[in-house]
Amino acid sequence: MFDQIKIREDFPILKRLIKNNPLVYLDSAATTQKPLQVIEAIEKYYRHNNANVHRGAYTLSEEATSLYEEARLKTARFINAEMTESIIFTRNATEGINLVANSWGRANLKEGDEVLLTQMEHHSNLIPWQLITKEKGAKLKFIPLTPDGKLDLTNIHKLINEKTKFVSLVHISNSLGTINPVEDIIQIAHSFKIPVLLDASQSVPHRRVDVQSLDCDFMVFSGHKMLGPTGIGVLYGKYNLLDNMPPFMGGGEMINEVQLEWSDFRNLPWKYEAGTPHIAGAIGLGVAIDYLNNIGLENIQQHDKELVSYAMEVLSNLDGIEIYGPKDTRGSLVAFNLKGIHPHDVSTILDEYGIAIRAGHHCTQPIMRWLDVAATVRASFYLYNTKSDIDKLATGLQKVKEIFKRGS
Amino acid sequence: MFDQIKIREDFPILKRLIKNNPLVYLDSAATTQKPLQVIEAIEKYYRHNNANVHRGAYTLSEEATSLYEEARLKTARFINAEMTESIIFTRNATEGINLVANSWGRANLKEGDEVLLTQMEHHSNLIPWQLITKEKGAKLKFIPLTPDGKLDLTNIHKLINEKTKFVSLVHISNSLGTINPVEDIIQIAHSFKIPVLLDASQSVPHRRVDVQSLDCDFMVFSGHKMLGPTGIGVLYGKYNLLDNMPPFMGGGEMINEVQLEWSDFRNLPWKYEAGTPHIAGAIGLGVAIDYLNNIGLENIQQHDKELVSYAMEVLSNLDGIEIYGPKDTRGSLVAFNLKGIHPHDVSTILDEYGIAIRAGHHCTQPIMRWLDVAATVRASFYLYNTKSDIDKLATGLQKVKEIFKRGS
Amino acid sequence: MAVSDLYSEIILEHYKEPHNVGELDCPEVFAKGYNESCGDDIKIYAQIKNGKVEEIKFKGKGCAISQSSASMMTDLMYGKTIDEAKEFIKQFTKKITGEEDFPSDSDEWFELSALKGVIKFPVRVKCASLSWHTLLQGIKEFENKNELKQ
Amino acid sequence: MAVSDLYSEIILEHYKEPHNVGELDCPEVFAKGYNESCGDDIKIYAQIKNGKVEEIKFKGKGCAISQSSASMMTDLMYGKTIDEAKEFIKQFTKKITGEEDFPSDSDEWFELSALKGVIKFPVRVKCASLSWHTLLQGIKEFENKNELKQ
Ligand SMILES: Cc1ncc(COP(=O)(O)O)c(C=O)c1O
Ligand SMILES: Cc1ncc(COP(=O)(O)O)c(C=O)c1O
Repeated sequence: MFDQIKIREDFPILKRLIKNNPLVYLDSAATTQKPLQVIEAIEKYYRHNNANVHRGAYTLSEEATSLYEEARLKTARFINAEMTESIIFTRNATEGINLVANSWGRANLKEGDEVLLTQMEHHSNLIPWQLITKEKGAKLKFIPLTPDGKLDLTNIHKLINEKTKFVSLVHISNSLGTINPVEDIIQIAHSFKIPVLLDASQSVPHRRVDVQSLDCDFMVFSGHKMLGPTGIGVLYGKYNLLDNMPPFMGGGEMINEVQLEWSDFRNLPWKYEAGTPHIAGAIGLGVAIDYLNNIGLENIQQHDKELVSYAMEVLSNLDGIEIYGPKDTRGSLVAFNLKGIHPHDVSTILDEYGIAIRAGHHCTQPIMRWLDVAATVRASFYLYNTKSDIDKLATGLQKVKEIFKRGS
Repeated sequence: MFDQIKIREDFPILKRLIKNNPLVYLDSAATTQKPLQVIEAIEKYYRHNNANVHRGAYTLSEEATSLYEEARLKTARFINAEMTESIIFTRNATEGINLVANSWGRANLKEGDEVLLTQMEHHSNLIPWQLITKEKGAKLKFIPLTPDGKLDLTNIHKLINEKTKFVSLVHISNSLGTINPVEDIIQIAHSFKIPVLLDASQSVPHRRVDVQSLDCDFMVFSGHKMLGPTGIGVLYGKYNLLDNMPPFMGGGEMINEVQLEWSDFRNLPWKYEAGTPHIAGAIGLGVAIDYLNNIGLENIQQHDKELVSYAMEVLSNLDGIEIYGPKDTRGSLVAFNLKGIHPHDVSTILDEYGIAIRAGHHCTQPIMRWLDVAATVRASFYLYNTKSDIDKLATGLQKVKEIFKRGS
Repeated sequence: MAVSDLYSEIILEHYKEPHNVGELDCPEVFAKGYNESCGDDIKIYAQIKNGKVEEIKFKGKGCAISQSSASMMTDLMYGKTIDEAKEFIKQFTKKITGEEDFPSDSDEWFELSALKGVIKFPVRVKCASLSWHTLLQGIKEFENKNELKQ
Repeated sequence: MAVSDLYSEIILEHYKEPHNVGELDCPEVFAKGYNESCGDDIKIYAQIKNGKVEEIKFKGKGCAISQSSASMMTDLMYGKTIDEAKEFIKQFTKKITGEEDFPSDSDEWFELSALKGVIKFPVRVKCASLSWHTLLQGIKEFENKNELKQ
């Protein structure tokens, strides 16, 4: 499918030994590792082209500006945005959602209005809406879950009604792996002329996401979850919506005329990018996108799919394991628990074998409550993972069980 | 004073040729160049320690977390903050001001209240206050300027009164170089129990700034203006103020308990750091701080001072130059115009000689209006600049004048 | 130090069958603790009689480290005066952060020293300390209340 | 290409003594332009008579490139029909972005080709184009108004 050995060579961290074992990194849903190409692009920028953007008439500043804007163009093409002006660089997915909740929300929500989320939202797509609906006296509603962790759309036509003003939902769940039927929900919402924000943090890195064919109104994702640097994320928005919203933050780079008492805001996308942006971050994200395009998102999706199927198969064979989320298709992660063993203990023991795996609520406490667990263990995969990583995970889990078998 | 040659060796970009001339970088007030130490720290992080912070129980995540929190500690020590919890990592100075304007401002401002700024604020310390005072029906007031570009404190006791609820001002002006008597203003404001925010973007990189001895309530600055990476900035705030303000953005990492309808926010500093932070950026900033500490801020201040005096002397000798701002002490920058020549033309011509200099309004349009000019040329200096850079600037300006002498 | 030493049999026994689990009605000492870094929580309840801990219970979810620590801690608190309890918490904090060694010749510390392995796992120190800190907080609130009454 | 070619004598002459500077009362065509990347602005005023540009003025602050370009542009607009003006702007845009060469054998383009040097300075292309784009915007608004009247 693709040359796994060559790909792994691109990721220097994979050569690290953790407690004398080679690193088995299974936490890409939290953040991914970075290929040399991205690391070197950042280095090159600081060594050769570093300058502030947009306002210098000298060579370095022109270079920095065109590298920065080229990254925006790459990002626009990557998600098939209709225009580059629709791409706002943020710190991360979280900031993108906060921008929309504050800017769109404060301008449009009023008492009695409803914002519809789902019960499987990441805290990042929950708390901003809690804050703004509370401020405005609006209400939150939630699409519930079916027992196997999918969205229960039975009552969707009641949940989306004339009171609903906004729908915000996750594309692929980071704690269940569920792939949501966002096309259907967008279509229903649009029939009420309700804008929809997609939290694509777990989908954009792993599959082709086309904002025009999905027809979502806003979409957010994080660079650090798709081989890019930390501190850079993306908010996509339809031009007309973004253009009509008030700015979120004020400052340099985002204005035309400034008087002491008022200001005239600049066009998109700069209106939403106040202050000096994370120039190196955007450039690094652009190179990460090049890298993903070179390998091909279809290949990555196929690879992830095979790994997840293999993981489901291997892990199901372990005694006393409970796997959460849909049994059929799912994003490239598996969340589970070993009976009677707390996830943090699992993670600490696996770390002794070089296996980096997440234990916790994965910023989705409502799902933990729904699963009636304190926390889960989550293994998540990306293009650099191999079946052998999963075998090592299975062996490690066996060790965990052996250790816990004692003392009884 | 300090080994200039050795310092310049640390900055790879200074070896670059621009149009066949060695780069003379005179735009450090916009953003500074980065030493190898910072570039390599970022690289090292991505090659060896990259993981998400705060929630992983595995080695990489522990390492990333402790590197990130160590950077916070270094930052706290650098400005002598009373506790590390007072250090919030933001994208840049601009975000810090927006955070306070939104969080403190929305919770505390009401109709008729006044917020006091100065006429020399950067747009970043003006527009956030325009937005929030407009929302709340509050008013902006401005400390005016004396003819030589200092704050005119004659009427300060009228400007600060019982209607005043907040004072926000720049420590060192980025377009005039004025060093403001912030201690005095803070003292007057505190006598009315009014909190004061200091925009220290141009001071923290260049001199020792001690938040406890200044007794400011909030302070902001940007990493990229002090040898650090892009995308990372700092908001300092007194614990009690920060602790009592509502959060700015909501998301992962900033909560304790999350129910569908409400959440319980985490302690400082995490309450204000929603979502995955710019981990590599914070680490890079920490290393930049190490670098500055190694050289010694007192040495840097002395060096800057000598350069500015020299620049003032050399530039004053040019026919037809007008220099703006105070004639006595000033920050490490000189803003000026050549009679009859537009700043952008100056900048384009200087670029031919490798000289990177800023032309424009420097995000301070109200000052341009006050100076009654469309724009200015600004040369700004930092530890890697030499007197020879200033000589080259003077020669370059002579060339500009020659070119413009033709055609008349 | 192998990870199986961290998960010693003493710890696993206390984890699997923790002592003093439960709630008390109208406890004089009560506090809730929360481990921000992993989401574990705990509630501690105690009854004080004649200045001494007469009864103590805890309830919470958490890892083997935090549960076993709470189980052993509650065992050892029975009969202690407020001041003894506070001193004991202080001592434990010093040991678990590696500032002082665990005593090797003390009955009271015999079981507790099974937690020694935690020192090498900095993120897990919080797990081991959670119940202790929570009890301390409860005691302080209890003392404040009593002061106010006087 | 030396920077002194960018600042040729033709350009400097127009910059120092720009033609057609001023305002018009009740202009039929009016537009304001703003160069976001450097803060320059311009206002353009024109009177149309019998479908042709009868008078045209501009006012603004800006660099040698933008001012000389506006000066030459306004000179050349006199007497042009609306369609000719639009076509001329289109042609200029192609030349200044380097898409097409400046004609070497045309009187009309003789002075304008002094702007040729700008092509090598991408950030300055906006300066050279500002007055042209602004006029185009003014013409479009003028046409819209007239359509509405019909
Ligand atoms: C005085 C002052 N304040 C604020 C800023 C804004 O900094 P940033 O763009 O990094 O947010 C700057 C830098 O341009 C500045 O000089
Ligand atoms: C589904 C989902 N939404 C939002 C986020 C938040 O991403 P970030 O922390 O980069 O803002 C994450 C990542 O943790 C996620 O998985």
